[in-house]
Amino acid sequence: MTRMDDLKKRTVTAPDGEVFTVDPMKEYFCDKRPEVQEPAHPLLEKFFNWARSNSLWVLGWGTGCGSIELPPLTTPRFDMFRYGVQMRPTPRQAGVFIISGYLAVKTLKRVIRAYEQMQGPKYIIALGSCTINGGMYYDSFNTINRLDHYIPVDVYITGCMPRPEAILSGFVELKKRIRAGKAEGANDYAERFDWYKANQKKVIKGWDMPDYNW
Amino acid sequence: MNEILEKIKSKYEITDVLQKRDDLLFFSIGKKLLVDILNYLKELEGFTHLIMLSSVDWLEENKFQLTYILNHPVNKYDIAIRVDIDRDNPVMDSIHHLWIHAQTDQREIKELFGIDFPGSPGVNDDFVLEDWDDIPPMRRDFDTLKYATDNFFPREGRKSYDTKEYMKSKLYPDQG
Amino acid sequence: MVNPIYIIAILLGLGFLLPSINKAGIKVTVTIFFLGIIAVTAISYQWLSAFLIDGQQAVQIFTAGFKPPMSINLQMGLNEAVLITLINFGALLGAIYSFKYFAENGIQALVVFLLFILGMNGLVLTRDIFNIFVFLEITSIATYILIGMDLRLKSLSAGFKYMIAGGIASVFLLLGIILIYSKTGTLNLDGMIAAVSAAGSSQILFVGVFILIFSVVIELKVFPANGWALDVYEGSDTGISAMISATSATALLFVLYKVLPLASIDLTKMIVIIGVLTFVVSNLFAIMQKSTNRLLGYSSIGQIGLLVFVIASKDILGDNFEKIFFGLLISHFLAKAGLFWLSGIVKAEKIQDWVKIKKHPILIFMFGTFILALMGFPPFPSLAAKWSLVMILAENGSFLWISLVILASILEVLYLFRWFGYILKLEDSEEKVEKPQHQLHPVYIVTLLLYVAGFYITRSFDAGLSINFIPLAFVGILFLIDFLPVYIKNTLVMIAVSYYGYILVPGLDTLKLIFALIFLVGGILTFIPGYSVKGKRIGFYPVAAMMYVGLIGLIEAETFFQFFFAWEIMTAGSYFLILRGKRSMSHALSYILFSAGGAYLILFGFALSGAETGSILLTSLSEVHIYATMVFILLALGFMTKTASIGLHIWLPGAHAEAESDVSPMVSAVLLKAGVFGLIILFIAMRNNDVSNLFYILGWVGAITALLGNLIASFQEDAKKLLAYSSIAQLGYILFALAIMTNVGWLAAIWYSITHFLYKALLFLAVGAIVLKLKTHKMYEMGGLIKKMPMSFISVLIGIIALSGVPPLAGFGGKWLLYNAFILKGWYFQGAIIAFSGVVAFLYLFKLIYSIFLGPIKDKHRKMTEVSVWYLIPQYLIIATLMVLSSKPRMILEKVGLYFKEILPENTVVWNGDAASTFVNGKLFGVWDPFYIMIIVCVMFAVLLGFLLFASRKATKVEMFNIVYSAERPESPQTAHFSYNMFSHYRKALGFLVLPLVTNFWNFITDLFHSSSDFFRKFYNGNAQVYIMHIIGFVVFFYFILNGGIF
Amino acid sequence: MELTLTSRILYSLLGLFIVFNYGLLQSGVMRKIVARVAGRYGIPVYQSYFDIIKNLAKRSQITHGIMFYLGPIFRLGGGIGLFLFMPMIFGSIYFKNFSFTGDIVLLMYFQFFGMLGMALGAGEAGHPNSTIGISRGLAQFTTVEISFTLAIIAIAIQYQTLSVYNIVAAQQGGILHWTLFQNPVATLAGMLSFLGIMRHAPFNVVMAPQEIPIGPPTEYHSTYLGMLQSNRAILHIVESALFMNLFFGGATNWIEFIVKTFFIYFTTVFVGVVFPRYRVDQSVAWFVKVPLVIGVLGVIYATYIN
Repeated sequence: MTRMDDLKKRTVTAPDGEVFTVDPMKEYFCDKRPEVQEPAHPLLEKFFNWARSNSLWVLGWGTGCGSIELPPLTTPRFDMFRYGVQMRPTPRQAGVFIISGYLAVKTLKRVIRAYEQMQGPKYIIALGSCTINGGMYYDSFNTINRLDHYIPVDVYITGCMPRPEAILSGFVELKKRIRAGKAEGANDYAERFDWYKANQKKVIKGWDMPDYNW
Repeated sequence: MNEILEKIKSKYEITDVLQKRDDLLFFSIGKKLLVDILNYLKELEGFTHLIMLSSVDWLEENKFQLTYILNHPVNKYDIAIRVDIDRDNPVMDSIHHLWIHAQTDQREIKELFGIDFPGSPGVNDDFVLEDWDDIPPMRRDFDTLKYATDNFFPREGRKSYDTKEYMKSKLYPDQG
Repeated sequence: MVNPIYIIAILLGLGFLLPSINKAGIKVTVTIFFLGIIAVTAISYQWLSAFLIDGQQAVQIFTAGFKPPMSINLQMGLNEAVLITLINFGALLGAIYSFKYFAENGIQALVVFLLFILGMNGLVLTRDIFNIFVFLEITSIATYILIGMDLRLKSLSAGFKYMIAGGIASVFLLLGIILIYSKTGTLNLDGMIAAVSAAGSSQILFVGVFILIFSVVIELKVFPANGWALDVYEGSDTGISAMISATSATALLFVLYKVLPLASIDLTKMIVIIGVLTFVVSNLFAIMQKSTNRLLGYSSIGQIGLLVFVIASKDILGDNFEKIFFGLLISHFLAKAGLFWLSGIVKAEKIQDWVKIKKHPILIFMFGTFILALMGFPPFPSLAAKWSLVMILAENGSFLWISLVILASILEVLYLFRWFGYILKLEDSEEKVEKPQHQLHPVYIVTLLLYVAGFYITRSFDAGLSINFIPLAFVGILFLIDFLPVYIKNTLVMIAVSYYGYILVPGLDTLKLIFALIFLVGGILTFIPGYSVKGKRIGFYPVAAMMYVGLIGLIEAETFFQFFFAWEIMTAGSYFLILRGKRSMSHALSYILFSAGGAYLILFGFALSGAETGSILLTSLSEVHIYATMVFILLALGFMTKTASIGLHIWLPGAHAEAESDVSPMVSAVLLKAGVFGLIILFIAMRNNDVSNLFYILGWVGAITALLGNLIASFQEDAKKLLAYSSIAQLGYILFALAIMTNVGWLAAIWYSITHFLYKALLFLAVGAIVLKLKTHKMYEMGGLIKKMPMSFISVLIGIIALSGVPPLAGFGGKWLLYNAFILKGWYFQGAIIAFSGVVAFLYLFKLIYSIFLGPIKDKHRKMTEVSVWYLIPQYLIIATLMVLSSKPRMILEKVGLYFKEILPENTVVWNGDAASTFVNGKLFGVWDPFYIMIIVCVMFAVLLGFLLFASRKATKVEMFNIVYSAERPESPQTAHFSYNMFSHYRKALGFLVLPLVTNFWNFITDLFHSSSDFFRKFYNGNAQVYIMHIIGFVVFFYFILNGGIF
Repeated sequence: MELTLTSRILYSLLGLFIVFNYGLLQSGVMRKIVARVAGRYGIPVYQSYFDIIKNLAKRSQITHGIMFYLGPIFRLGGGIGLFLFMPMIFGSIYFKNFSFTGDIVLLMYFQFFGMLGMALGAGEAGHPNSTIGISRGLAQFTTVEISFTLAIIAIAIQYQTLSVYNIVAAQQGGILHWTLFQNPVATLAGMLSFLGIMRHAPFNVVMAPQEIPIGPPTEYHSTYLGMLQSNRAILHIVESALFMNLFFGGATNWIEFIVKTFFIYFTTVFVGVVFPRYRVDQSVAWFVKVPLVIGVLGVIYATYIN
């Protein structure tokens, strides 16, 4: 039983008595498609990438069992702040999204919405083997096997679950990719948008939100 | 523990009684008497706490087996009552009026095993899965591996080793 | 000149001849019947004109040569002529009205009516005491027959009670005559008076005079002894009760006037008390009345009680007595007759059923005229009469009487305006009101007469001479042309207001100029939205014009009476304006109660000041010393009811919120300034009387009003109520600034008055237009309208920035002046409260603009369009003026500073270029350069806007549900619009400050009055024996008091 | 000699540049100190630069409407305006900015300029949490203002002036002339309200991370966030400079300016690190109790010694 009923077309009477229909899907959401955002002038882009790599804002949302490894990063023992990494509560302001461990179909639907609401150059770090080939849940009926078929992934950190040092090394790896200018997951998502969307819709049955959640 | 057993025996017709420990007792009962015995144990015998309600799928005998485990907080006794339900018509009386939290267990069993508890509040709501369109997944006749390979994108080149052999080759490589 | 005896002759002759004439057919009898009455009225009018124009002297007439008591001794003086003309004319109208009632009951009704008129004429004319008895008998018998004629049970029992009471009264009269005659030997009144005063204190004489006077007093239905009168009014046919209450009461009052010289000082004092007591108690009983005729009965008893009071205090009133008596009498006579006739036409038993006349504007207009005339509102005679009555009473020092008269008048205001509210505001009833023309003509005539009488009598008083009636005439014209479509009337009114401003403005000094501009420009601006209304909008324009006439009258007022006259017009006009709102009945009633109460306090204050200084000029307030604190408190309270300071504020939220969309700005932005203008005049006049500690108290009242006004406003859910509470707070600022009594303080007050007028009109126009389109006041039902109504959004945005005092705009000027004022004055803690309440204003300002414009839009508002252009034009005019004032305040503030320089020399503001600065013994204290600040803010804003426009040129425009919402999809606009109970945490912290103590207090007062009235009303239990026992007990009680020498 | 308009503008921009950079570095140093207290190395001191450049360099952006757009402009305008209307360095004609146009009342009410703009911008964003944050911020700010107003009244009584320039002038000549020593009670009231104005730990429920994501700026990102962050840097310095001018004798040169503002700002961080977070109604009620009484005593003390 899906929560679609509040998105169905409905007729409404305005205060002055005029009756008209409201189609929530079209009117509540912006239905533009994502476009590829060209990087700036190469020289300038190198400088921006240098700044971006030194200010990684991670979305504070643990999607799987691995997220228990993130809090130790803020403690004196591991201290991710040294790398300019910081936790941000809203996807609008986050640049890095850590998918920590197995990804149930239910969570995938929310991950997609949060990912699409992040801005500009955005990067995905996937922890653990479950995001690579499904891990020990490879044969489960509600966890996905290959994350990169649903959202573009920049850095995989293997291990079930990778320890905080491994995550830090992942960050360092991500910094190298950003500085090298190879971390263009957002543009890839925009180019192959239909392919990604088809895969996502194959698994998520009750799709009650716009194709691209701005 | 025995006098309770005697009392139950005198009142209800129960079968395959099993005294696992001096404070843990298992027995089975007919589907119709279940609610009465639960009510009796809860109100009169002091088994006020329903620990859990779970089900097992006996595909071969074509039946589901529901297990209700009660606990007597004062004397620290546990009683587990088993009920057999026909697999083709999986319906059971709801006990949410005795324990409110039973409705969540019943909702889970309805989603994952397909056993219906008519009258239990919100029994048809989604519990874990969203928009699930296949047969209840916990049933043994549901093949999860086939479902996973069809729906998700398994990565090739996945090898699985026999653990005993694999560990032996790792720990004693020279015996080879 | 026709000898007055012919009046008696005609009536008597016709009375007997009519049955025989009847043989020639009913037509002939009726014509002769009417001819008779017309002839009598003509004779009396001839005498009246003779007295008025060619100075005829009073004349004595003796009939048939015999000495009384065998013959009739008549006297025709000016008083008699006036009264018999009034009575005969009233009888003529009464005859026309109840002609059908007479026709049903056959020929004897006509005969009896003629006898009834005869009796009354006789009572007025005769000077012989025995003749009074004879004519009194004729009148009461005729009245009894007239009442009992239609054989209804109620009228029969009423008639019976009337007969019993009349009988006792005449027995007492006869006893009195016998006793006095035995002592004085003469029946002629003049001779008797001479004999009694010469005779000194003989017991028999004393008893005789006592009984004689008390018989007349009982006939006049005074308080304890008037149970029977109420049943008479309720039971008898309305035409007859009109006659009883109007004509026969006049005759009896004149008899009392003739007989009173006999009485000793104590007895007259006794009657004074009875009169006032009747006036107060009958009005108190009237407030719980539901049946129409019984209510009218109470009201007429009350009015007659007031007239008895006036007669009894004749010696205090001196030469003004005739004018006061006649002013009150004629307004009672015409209004009461009109009301009875109207209730006869409408035939509604309960006052709530009067709602069926809602669809007949003419009937409403007449009903309104009658109740205004009764209560003493301009332009009716009773206002001037009551005014001079109170003036003279104040000179005489009898403050108790004044306060009782005022209390009774406020009670009158309560039940009459509540009745008027029922007519306009209860749900329509489909009952029909058939309007028989022959019954309506008398009502039309009476209404016209009221206005004419009002004009002449007001001008007859020396204070009233200076009232100019042209604006009121304009209001009258507007009433006449009310059938025209809206746009004609709207343009007409705006031209009239601007023309009047054009001729008025050049002659004004700065202070009056500012307030004149606020009233005039405010008027024009708030009339513009009127164009958006389709159809005729019956009743709006005359009433609105009445309010503005009152406001402008305040500006022009020189004397107390002019000021009070204009104040009353404004109050009446604004009441009718507020009453037009859909759910405004109870709020309009509470408004009029507070305003009328305030007006009467002002009346009392002016009376006290007039009593002490003798002058009637407003400026004479400065010479008051003995009563200084009393006058100051009364006038300040009176004006503060209009500025809704704390304690007197409960009428404002309801009145402003429930008024129509374009009426709210009029009432809120413009009308409240009348109170401020009054306060300024009061403070200027009484600045050096020893009232400085009162200013200190007023300072605290202003501060607390500001704080509580803002706090309550933050917890409102109704947009217009929120703005109304904010007006209370802003006026708290103005009161505080005025109370500081320094130059910079008054600059702050004037600046606040101007800016409050601007942004409150702006906000009320904008919110009013939106409420009109959305058909809801509740803010949590709005939301997200910025996309549909961008123009309204900009005007509300400018409004809240100006109101909150954020720098670039004009509001900051007020804050800066206030800070300088209270720090230099030394009122630090009141100042801190004012500063705190200024910051609290941000809460409700954000709530207002967020709930209406920002957040997700509700489904049903998706097709909403911008508000009508007629509402936007005034808004953007105001925004333009606000912008100009924000950058160049020197234009106004410097002139105002100079004007107040010699009145309030301390702490002046020095201007160089555009910067204003204050100095403390030479050192720079505060500096404010509005023009520079405006430029800096605009430049900075432009630079940043340019940067952001460039930096985010590729931004994607998204819809309302593209929000992060913790990775879920919002279900509905309602869940994402946070507006209901937005400051619940604030209420948890500071909620104890906004407990409704004041509202509970005022509810307690009203309940006290209502329950006491309900409890004492049981006093009249409707059975005749008890009434008789009342009368006798009354006489005995007063006898013992008089004789026992207690008094 | 009076500067011409253009040179005054240029010097003000120079002052703004100094203040902006000092603000960023100071917030870096503050977070370094807080990290050190927690025993970790913490962010590099120049981290704020990276954050702002990264935000300004973001490629994609969305807008909810005109008012959402104007939010950051009003906010940054508030911060820069506060800077412009206040003399930074006492005595120097270069860094007097435009302080001759207004006095302390102007500065007090200009704080609302930025707040009101931010409130409207966040309101337009349509996120219920940001509106909850604003209602908390406004409610808390009302009672914070009480003790601040009382402190200012005490100063106005004592120095018989409202203009900031004269207040600083009255405090020159040695440490003992500072308001801190002339009227310690008023200074205490002022500093308590400073905690509220800065919205650090005990009173940071408005931007409470994790509870209502981060309150008002939930929907802001990329360039908007860049502007908001730069405003945060400027505003902190200018607010501390305001309190420096009022209570701690102003600054005659930039070094004194930097040292004083650093320690004033450090008091709020110091208090913030120690105290847990208040709920809004607790903080509103608290400001009506203790700081109010201290403020009143300050005013009485001022009248007494004047």
